[in-house]
Amino acid sequence: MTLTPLMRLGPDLTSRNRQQLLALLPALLVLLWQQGIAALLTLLLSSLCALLADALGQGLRAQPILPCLRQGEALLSAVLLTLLLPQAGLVLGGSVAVAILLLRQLFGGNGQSLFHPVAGALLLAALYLSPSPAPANPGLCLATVAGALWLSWRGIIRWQAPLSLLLVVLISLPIGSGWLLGQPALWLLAGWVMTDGCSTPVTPQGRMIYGQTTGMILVSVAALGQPSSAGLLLASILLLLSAAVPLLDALTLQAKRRM
Amino acid sequence: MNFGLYLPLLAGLACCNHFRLPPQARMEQALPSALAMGLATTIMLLCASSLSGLAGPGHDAAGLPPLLWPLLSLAISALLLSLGLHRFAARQTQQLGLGWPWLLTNSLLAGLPLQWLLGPAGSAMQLLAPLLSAALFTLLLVQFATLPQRLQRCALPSWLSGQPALLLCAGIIALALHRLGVCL
Amino acid sequence: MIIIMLRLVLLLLAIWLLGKVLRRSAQQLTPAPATTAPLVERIDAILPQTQCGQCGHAGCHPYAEALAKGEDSINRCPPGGEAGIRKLAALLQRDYLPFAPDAPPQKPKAVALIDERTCIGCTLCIQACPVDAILGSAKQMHTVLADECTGCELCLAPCPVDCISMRPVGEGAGDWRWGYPVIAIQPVKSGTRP
Amino acid sequence: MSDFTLLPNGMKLPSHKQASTTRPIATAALPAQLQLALAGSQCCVEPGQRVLKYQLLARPDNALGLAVHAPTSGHIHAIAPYPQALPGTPLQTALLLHSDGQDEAQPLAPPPDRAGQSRLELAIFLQDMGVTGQHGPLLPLSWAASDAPLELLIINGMESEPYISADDMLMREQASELVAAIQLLQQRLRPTRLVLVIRHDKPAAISALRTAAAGQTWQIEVREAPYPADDAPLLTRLLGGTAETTLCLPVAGVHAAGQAMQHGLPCISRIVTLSGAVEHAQNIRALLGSPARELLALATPHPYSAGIIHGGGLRGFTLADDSVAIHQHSNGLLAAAPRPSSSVAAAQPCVRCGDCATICPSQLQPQELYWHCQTQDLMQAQDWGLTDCSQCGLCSAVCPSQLPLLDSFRNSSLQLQADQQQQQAADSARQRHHFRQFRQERDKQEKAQRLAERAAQQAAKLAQTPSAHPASAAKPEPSAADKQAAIAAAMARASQRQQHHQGQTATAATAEQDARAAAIAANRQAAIDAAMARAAARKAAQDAAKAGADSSPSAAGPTPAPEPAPDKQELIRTSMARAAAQKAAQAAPPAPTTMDDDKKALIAAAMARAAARKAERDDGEQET
Repeated sequence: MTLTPLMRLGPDLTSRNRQQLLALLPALLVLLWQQGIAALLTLLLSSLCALLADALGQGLRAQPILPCLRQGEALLSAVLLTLLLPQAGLVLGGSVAVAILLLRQLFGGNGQSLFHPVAGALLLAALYLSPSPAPANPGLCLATVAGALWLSWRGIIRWQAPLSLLLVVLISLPIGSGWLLGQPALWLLAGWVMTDGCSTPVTPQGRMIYGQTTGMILVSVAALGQPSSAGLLLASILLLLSAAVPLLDALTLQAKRRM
Repeated sequence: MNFGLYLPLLAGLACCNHFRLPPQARMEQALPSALAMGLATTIMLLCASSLSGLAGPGHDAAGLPPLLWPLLSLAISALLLSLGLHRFAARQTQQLGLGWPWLLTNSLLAGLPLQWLLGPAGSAMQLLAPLLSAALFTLLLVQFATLPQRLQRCALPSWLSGQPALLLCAGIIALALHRLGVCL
Repeated sequence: MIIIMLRLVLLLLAIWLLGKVLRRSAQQLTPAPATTAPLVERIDAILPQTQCGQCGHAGCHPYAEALAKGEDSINRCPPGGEAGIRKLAALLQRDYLPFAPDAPPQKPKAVALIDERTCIGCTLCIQACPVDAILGSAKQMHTVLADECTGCELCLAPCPVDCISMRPVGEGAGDWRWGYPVIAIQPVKSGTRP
Repeated sequence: MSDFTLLPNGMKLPSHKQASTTRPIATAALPAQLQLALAGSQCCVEPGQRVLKYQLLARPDNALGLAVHAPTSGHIHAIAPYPQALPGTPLQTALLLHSDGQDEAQPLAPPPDRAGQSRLELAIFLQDMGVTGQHGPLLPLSWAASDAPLELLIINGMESEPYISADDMLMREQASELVAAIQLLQQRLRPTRLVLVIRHDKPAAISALRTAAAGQTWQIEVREAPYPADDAPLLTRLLGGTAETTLCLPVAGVHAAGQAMQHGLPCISRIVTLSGAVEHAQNIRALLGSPARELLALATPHPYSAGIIHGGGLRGFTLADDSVAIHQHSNGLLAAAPRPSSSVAAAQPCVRCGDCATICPSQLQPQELYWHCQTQDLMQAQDWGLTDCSQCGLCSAVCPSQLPLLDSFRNSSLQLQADQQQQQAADSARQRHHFRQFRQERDKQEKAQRLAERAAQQAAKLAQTPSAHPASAAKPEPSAADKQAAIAAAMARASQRQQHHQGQTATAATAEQDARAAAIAANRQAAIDAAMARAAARKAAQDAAKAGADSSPSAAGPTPAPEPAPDKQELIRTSMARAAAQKAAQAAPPAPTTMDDDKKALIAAAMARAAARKAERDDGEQET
């Protein structure tokens, strides 16, 4: 008998994170198939670092550690980063730990991070890695897209921001933004980072503006500037625009003024 | 110097500009102030580039050092603008904190590296670059005006609340802008 | 040439926008004085109107006048509570202050109750009541209209036989008002229906 | 409008109603004790008294109060404060009735003559019968006293709350009584249009009602509307009415009103859905005041069930105390299933997913509203639409962080209500204070004037008879008389002021303050007069309500109010009369000749008592 009076109509945070992780599974399998044991090691290392950093942060803030770890937010960040930078190894582990401590725990833990730790960790890792553009990886892209579509069908992620970004990228194909579509980083960041509520606007209109602005900056830099890694580019734009989220919220959220 | 250093400079400048307001300034006050300062910077940069355009190729002939004329034009436009603001809207200028030292600082720090970076390039770039830079600067100013309200809702540790948190945000934004500038 | 024209147009546009921002902020920062009530009345509207004199003034209106002139601090009204201080601070654009240490302590809301067996009908309490909440006449027993009593305790001191006591009132908020089947918050307002 | 509320994850809102609609309505056994809350009503029985079924226990004492009748015969055990159903609310005075099991009823008074009843009389009659609507009596008295036209009368049978099927079963099983009740209401209230609106998910109730209502002039409308469909403002909009000319009545209330109007039967029971984690989900007719635990036991809750939920699946809340009694609005009791262990964790911070804003039927921003409610910023909360929130509970149900959104909005709106009431009280106190200051000033002036006149007359008399005062005869100028008059007036003023000071020892108002206050009061006199007139009208309506059906209260409502002074005098007179009667009851009525002696003795006794009490208090203070 599955009766839960005081009904819950939506999944809770743990189950949402679990589903987001589940949606990354096909991409992870593709990656392991492509890169073998090295990717698995990176995955283990980054997961360990992320969990340790999260636990440390919770401990320093004198908050319960286990429930937070069980919620899987840190693990999700680690898996995403592994998919983004599978060869990075130790650098990735360090940057994910620093990013989680700095961007997630310092701002107050779950639900408070103004800047997404994954984007932050990408930038941190880029201080040590060469920002050369990664080769196109259609298999990984397809697996990621499938996962993102499933999430969006389940109602776990909000589609407005990624869709606006994609539309801009598609519209500006003539000026040379096509190579972006082959980058797994684009899909991963669009599907899992741009849909996170804390670092994106809360209203649908705000999310659309956010996605479009991201797309426009991304396309203009990618098409006009020097060749660079799409993931890095997108991550820095997302960080920059995350700071503009309060502004977008203020513009799109209007209180109902009394007469 | 490349854009990788120039863009973080803008972020730092915007952060400093936000700190010129009293610490308890609410968003209702900080937002118009940020907008006004952004627009003022746009005016100053456009004005200065017009001035250097007027001087045109002649300033080489005058024997001036290469960066002196842009510097002069930026300073002149800043002082002109502050004079005009003081003449026509003295009270609002004071309320919004558009004093001449700030105008001059913004004009020089935002405009001079740009002139240097671009050099005597094509005029289309000469038009576009000040505009984009001023737009980015306005965006940053507005971000710093609206961020404190959101930071209030975060569970920041007590030693970080207030201005230190804003500095942390400025650091993160500067990092992002640096990466973006490198890609340009 | 086109570039110069464009630059000029953009310059004018920016100047126009700046002018607009300045004008808008000028309007926002100084509200139109003609449309608002006098400051004293606005302060008086916040005060709880117990007329109890615990602030050291002879009633709420004199306290409001003192506040308007800036002669007194905003933390002297115990019946108004913390919320009252917050409202005053917002209205007068002052910082929030905790209660003054020399102010009388806050008490739960209470209404006066006359012990009808002891009352001798001296009318002293009737004269003391600032809001006409006591009924009666000379040599007749008095009674307090509980709905109209503000709990100011001004009637306690004059009573020669100490027949008045303060009776605490329980809060009337009950769930019977929002239960079934609709939970509309606004009670049926007498003002909305003609 | 879609069929069901579409949830963010693409699912539809489950209704969980089938379980409780398979059995007919049962009748609960007589509970050993009943607890009847006295909200807005005044008790008219005493502890220890034996009461009969249907006997009046408390009569309403304000416009929102309801009469309470004994649901069964027994003894009043206590009148004391008891916890209310909603956790966090203050204790409420309630009657504890121990049933004696005989269920002995007193004969029912015949219902009053139907034909000549005005709608205010009807509303008061229903209030006296304890028939409940959404807020207080079924027909709001303020509405009934006004002469607003009634264009649309909605009988609300939507009942979209999950798990709850009380209205559904009522409409199925008692369709003919319901139809008769609606017919009676139609005759009395004469609405332009009368609609019984019913949700499409109750086919059995629809067919039963259609059969019973064949040939009626009013219509039954079947609507498909998403979850908070029973929200009165929403329903009014859906059926094309305006808030001013529409009345929305719940089905259960209409049924109870029909019983009262036809048979004079007071409302002493209601239908309650028992569902949730139970073996035999069903609806029962339960006496008001029955303990929730005993009622739910009839449906055999699962042994693992954790607590009782009062209300439906979305709006319901867990009872802090199982012994809380059901009341007029208790449409359901659910046995709570234990939560899965993963979701036991306390509420997480908001992750700004935006699901609550997506699902909110009132297009609010619950996450913003929640923030302002948490920081106790009621002004901001109002700006963000706290008063527009229908408290449907959907936001709480979808929130992934499991934030107590609904609870927070409920508390804040209760607080807002309290604040508004306080503000109203303060406003009326201000008006009375200003009026008093004005009156004092006027009295003073009149007295001074009188004294001056008298002094002038005396002076004039003196001037006419100079021989009487040889000293002043030398200079019989009017200035002397003027001076005397002035002195007399000054003396009068001084004595007046002394008296005044004696009266207001604590306030110590100065003469200037009085003058200024009087000036302000004079300016506001018009407003105060109007307010007094309004108050008088309201009082008259209340008096009429108390007087009941035998008076003719319709005159009190819309007609222009009488002058304030006579009304006030009348009020004073009635209060004096009441006091005198009480005194008479306490002591033997003193004969006029011995009045003074009696009074003296009484005063002496009182003084002695007071002195004793003072001494006692002093002692106490010294000890502490």
